Amino acid sequence: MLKQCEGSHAVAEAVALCRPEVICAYPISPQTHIVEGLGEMVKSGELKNCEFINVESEFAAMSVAIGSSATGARTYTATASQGLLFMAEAVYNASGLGLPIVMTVANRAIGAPINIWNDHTDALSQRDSGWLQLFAETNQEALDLHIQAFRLAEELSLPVMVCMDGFILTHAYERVDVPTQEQVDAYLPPYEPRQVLDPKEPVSIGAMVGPEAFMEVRYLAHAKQMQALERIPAYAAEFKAVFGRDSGGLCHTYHADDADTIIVAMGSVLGTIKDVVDEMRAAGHKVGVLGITLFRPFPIHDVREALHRAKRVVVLEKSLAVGLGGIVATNVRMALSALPIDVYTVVAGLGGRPITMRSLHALFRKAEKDDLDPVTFLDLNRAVVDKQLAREKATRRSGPIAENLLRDVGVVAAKIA
Amino acid sequence: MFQVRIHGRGGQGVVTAAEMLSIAAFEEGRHAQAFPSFGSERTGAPVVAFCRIADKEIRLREPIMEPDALIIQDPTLLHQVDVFAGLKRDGYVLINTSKSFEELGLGDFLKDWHADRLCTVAATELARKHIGRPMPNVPLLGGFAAVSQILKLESVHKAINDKFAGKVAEGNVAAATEAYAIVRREMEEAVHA
Amino acid sequence: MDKPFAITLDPGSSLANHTGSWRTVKPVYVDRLPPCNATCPAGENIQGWLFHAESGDYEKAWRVLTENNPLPAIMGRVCYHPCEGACNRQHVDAAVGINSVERFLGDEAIKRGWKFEKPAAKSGKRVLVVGAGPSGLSAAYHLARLGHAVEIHEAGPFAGGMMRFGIPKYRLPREVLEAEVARILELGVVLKLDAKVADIRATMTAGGFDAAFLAVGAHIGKRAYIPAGDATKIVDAVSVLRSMEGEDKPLLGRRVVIYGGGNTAIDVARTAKRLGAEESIIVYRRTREKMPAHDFEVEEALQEGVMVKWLSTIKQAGEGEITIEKMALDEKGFPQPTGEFETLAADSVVLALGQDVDLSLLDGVPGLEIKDGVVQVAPNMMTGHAGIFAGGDMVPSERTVTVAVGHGKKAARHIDGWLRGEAYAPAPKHELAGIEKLNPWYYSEAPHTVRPTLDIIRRQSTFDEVQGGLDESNAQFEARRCLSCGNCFECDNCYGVCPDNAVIKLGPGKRFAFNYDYCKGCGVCVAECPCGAIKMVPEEI
Amino acid sequence: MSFQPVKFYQTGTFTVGNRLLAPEERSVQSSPRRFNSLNSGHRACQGCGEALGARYAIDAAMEAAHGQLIAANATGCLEVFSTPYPETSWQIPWVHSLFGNAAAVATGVAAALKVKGRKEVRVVAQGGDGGTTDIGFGCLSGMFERNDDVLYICYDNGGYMNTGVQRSSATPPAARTATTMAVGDEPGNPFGQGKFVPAIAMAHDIPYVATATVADLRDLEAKVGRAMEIHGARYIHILVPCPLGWGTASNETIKMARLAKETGIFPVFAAENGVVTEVLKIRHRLPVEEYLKPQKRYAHLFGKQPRVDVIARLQALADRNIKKYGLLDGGAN
Repeated sequence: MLKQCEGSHAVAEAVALCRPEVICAYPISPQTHIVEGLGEMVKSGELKNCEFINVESEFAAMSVAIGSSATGARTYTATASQGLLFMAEAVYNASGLGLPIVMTVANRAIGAPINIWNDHTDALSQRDSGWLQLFAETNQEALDLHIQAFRLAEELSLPVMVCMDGFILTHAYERVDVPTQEQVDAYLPPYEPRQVLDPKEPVSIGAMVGPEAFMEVRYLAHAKQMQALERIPAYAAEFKAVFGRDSGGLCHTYHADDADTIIVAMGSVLGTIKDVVDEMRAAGHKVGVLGITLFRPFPIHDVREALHRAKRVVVLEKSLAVGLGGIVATNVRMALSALPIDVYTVVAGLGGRPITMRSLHALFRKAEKDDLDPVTFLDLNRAVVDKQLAREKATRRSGPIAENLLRDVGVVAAKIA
Repeated sequence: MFQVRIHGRGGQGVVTAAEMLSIAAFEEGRHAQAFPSFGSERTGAPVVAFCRIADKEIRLREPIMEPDALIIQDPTLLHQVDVFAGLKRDGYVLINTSKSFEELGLGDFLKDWHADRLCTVAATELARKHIGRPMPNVPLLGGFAAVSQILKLESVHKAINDKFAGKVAEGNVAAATEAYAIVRREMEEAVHA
Repeated sequence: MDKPFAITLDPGSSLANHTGSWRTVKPVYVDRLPPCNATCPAGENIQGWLFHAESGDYEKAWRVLTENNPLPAIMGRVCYHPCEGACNRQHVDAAVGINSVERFLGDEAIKRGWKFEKPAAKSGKRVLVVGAGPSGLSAAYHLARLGHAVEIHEAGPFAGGMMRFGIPKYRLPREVLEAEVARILELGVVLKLDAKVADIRATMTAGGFDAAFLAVGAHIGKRAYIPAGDATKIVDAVSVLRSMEGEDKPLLGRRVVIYGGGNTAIDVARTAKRLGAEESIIVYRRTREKMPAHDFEVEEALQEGVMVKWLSTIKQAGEGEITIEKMALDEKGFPQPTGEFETLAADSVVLALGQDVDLSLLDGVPGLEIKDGVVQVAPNMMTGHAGIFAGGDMVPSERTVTVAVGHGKKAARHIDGWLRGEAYAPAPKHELAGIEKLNPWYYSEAPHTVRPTLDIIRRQSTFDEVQGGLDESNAQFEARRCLSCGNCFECDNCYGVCPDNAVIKLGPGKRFAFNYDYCKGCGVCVAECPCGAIKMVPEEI
Repeated sequence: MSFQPVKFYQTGTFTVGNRLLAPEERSVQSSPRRFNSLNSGHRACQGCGEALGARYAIDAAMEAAHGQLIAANATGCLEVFSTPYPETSWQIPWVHSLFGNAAAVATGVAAALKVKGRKEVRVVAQGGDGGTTDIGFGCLSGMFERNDDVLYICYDNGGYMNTGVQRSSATPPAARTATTMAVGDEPGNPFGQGKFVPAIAMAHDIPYVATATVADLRDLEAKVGRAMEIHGARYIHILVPCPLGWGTASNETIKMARLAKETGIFPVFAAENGVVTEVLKIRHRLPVEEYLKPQKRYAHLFGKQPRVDVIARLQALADRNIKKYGLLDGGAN
């Protein structure tokens, strides 16, 4: 059924349709609307056979999820940013124990300086946690990916992170097609755990493993995650059969087949990029797009397949590997290893900085002329940065950076950018 | 694609207004995208919300920098924030005030603008009158339907009933309707002036 | 369930890990010798019979007791119970009233008429026992149960020896004595009274005895020279006490002085009181601390109005009065004359200065060694003359009833061995279960039961028994106070406290075993065993 | 003369009379019934108090739950010595997640059981003092506050023994640990304000809070039994001496626990809904020296110049417990 609603609301409805049995969460912007919605559904009785637990921290949230999942309950939680870091230890534990927990990450920057706006630093900091990571481009896809995530998690007995851009998607009102309970039930069978805590068949879960077996355990975790690369396209196809929509999958191209320049990105920014590409195509530029939906496991072959014909690749990512450059770009480079293709890293939209069509037009045109630095910071306020660098050069006690910059940026900060 | 930017202060229902605008458009079978300026809104702080309306899927995620229309819920912002930034030539402007554009000191800035695209309505008063609370956002939507003519008043009514219920809904419908009427009158006067 | 490799494990699989290999010392269950058993002169298995007593099986208790001592009712009255002095319970609250329980059992046996089991087979040997005192009776009993034909020759008119002629009625009612003697005789022991043996070898040949046990006791009162006028009545304690058993009671007068500090002196003083003496005064050369008599008896005597002149000796006895000299202890603690004199009114003076043995029956027996007026015997109680054994007061000893009974038993076992041409070897004794081996924490406080005593008026006027007995409930209570020193009583402590669950409970009455596959040898079970029935021993490595 | 009533400190310690008791009453120490939830072959040190305490606590819980029990375990000695791959000593469904989250994991287990209607299955969480009073304290308090249906059992040996005897917030004052060495003017663990988690648990007004020691396993079993009769958040804090960390002989484990109780250093009591309902009285009061002397971690108090001042402060702490909880007969308070 078509609906005009907030992204968070759409996700809450999708999760509810998946018949979760335990939901636990700790509030953090911009995740709040999702769990608020679910909490209300549980309290009102609209969502039955479900325990909603208000925990005292994200660490506890993931820990409760571990306990309930290990006891065979379909379990969901959501977080963002600092919250994801605070639960990091448990995040690794959940995947290590092979528990099919589904978690929404409403992507947000990580401080200091504290910043509640969108980028991908939070989710990407957990890229090696052993969780599967899916990135949604639209609210419709966010909704769809949650339904697929439970299927995927429970088939593989691995936890899945569904990432959606904070505010940009979570707080955006737009049209979504909300499936019926019948459709979801047809697609998502009841949870049958691989291992479960039950007096009927006692086991000890979470043994201490020494050097004699740890390598094997980690290898198996890797091998298991790699299985997702075969399963996901199948689940996406099945999804299409049931819901009549293309959703999920590993990655998607847009006007890429004959493109000399291909822009690689994840999440909601793909929409803006596509609009730019349409305009450039109209002006005769051979540009295309590759959107990565599945970041972990990284679809290395599909990415290579999609990009190998291009002359250059521009990876536009909302994350920064401080001291290196790109995170996504590094992964893409690995996919293109030994190919004579230039890969440009563009760090954009950190901490909610808008990514505008105007900036992208300029960027892509520069790229076409191979006039880009290996690592570019989109719309960086050079003047401000140089001023601070000069200040630091001049005096050791140059004061807190963030405050200095705000002072330099001045009133502009109060205006809409 | 028609792009609206709404200015107001935290607590004036700015974000809700944008969302209702998108619902109204949706009710007319169009695509719409409403989103706030992602601030950690505090009561009284300047707030911006956006709404895009189009006939095909909206993929664009950038903030609206060149709006086709402006709704200004709080005239005190005029001298605080660059509310007109990027406004398209001959864009629509609806301000919540009982004063005239001249009185607001916007005369020069908006001269040789299509006069029937510049309207004011004392939405706060209407809100007090019909809802009992100074919430200008909904009545302004009625006025906006009138001035922009991209939405039917009925669609605004639908959006109101989607968001509110009972007395609040009724009051808002009444307020929006009266605002609609007031603005239409202003426009006619402007045309015949 | 498809379990992730290594992370998820099957239950209880650690049994494959035999942690016993960590051990350098290991616990083993042991039985240790309880102090009561260790100190009993009669060699009673006290803990053994207390066990049956606390379970209410008094007959079984009595039977276990009488395997070592045929005279529990008497012991329960006259024994000075060194067992209680050694009892570990005194470190928890107060010693177990072993003696009172023994008496209860003895009295029960008499009341219910329990009999000894007759021997299964006769040995065909004949043994002569000379003297029907505690030692002789004990020997006769044991010999009879071992299947030998026993004949007791008693010089006096009654059986009992010192138990009759030395211990007053108020401490040992005669019917009790009679009953326990009779029970022994029922085993077929022949008792000949007024049958003084003049020549042991002659008697043995005449009676065709294969061996003899001599236990004639010490009945000759020691005399001391006291200058005295004819009028003064001076008698010895033994004859006074003996005459108490006859028709005509001794005439000691209104004021009686007893000279000496032993239990006999006390007995005479208390007897005199009961015979109506207004004054019964003990004259003793040393202090109360030095007095050989048992303190509780002195205490009872004083309660009954007996007076004591400490640090005094009798210098001379005159017409109705005596002169005593005050003594003072020198630095060595020996009494020295002070030259201070005092006179006491006295109708009679009783000398209680100890007794000598009448050894006339041994005249001309070769190989005997007599020293300090007593017969020397080997560790097996045999005299220098093969086949002739001796015990009781006539051999070097403490001269108590219990010691005598012990001699009788010991001698009987050796005689039996000797008769069968082999040396009797007693079972080796277990290590002693001293208090340091116990963990008394686990014993709840249970103050010991006080036996009722006769009211003072009747004690001064009658010969009724002074000390009463326990009734069933408190006898059982008293028995249950036993700590079971050194012997497992299945409290489950070891089973409970093992951090490695390496103690196997074998079920009621079967005690426990260690599972050495998992026992790491921490020793907690040993530390927490209340009764010291576990010990750590090094592993052979 | 009538039969004298006797106070039993432990069932059947009338001693020889113990043989006469019905088998289930016979033990002076513990119930002879065994689930062996924590089986032999675990790798705990010789004389490990935690191994002992855990076996009894979990067995008692199993008894009460009719074998329908799931346990969540914090990281620590107990977890390491009981489940080193490829063997586990647990015979019950057991999960170890992290150091600081046992309470929350248990909450999750309980939630799952509730939603699945498995009323018969009960949940315990367990951990050492580090995993409970330090790193796991947030999750513990959250579990209390929500009154989740979990029995949390803390095995308190007063330090991080698993990592080599470092100081925890449960380490008593003056005790030497690897991070509070016996050097300087104030050797050993400094005197802080203390952090007695049972009291903090009571402040949550949860239905049941109790303390126990391995010196009285009967009492321990009874308390676990009582706790299992109740639903909601419950907390039992068990003192479990650690021969390694305390520097005591492996056979003194129970003795040390007993001394802790008899000196008043460790109050043994139970509280329901925030109110103390039961106190295990001191049987033979002893000065704290009796408890301190045998432990090498306090050796610095008994050197050439004995630290009478420090000992006096520790005695004061014991006296305060005695007064506060009425540990003496006639309940001083």
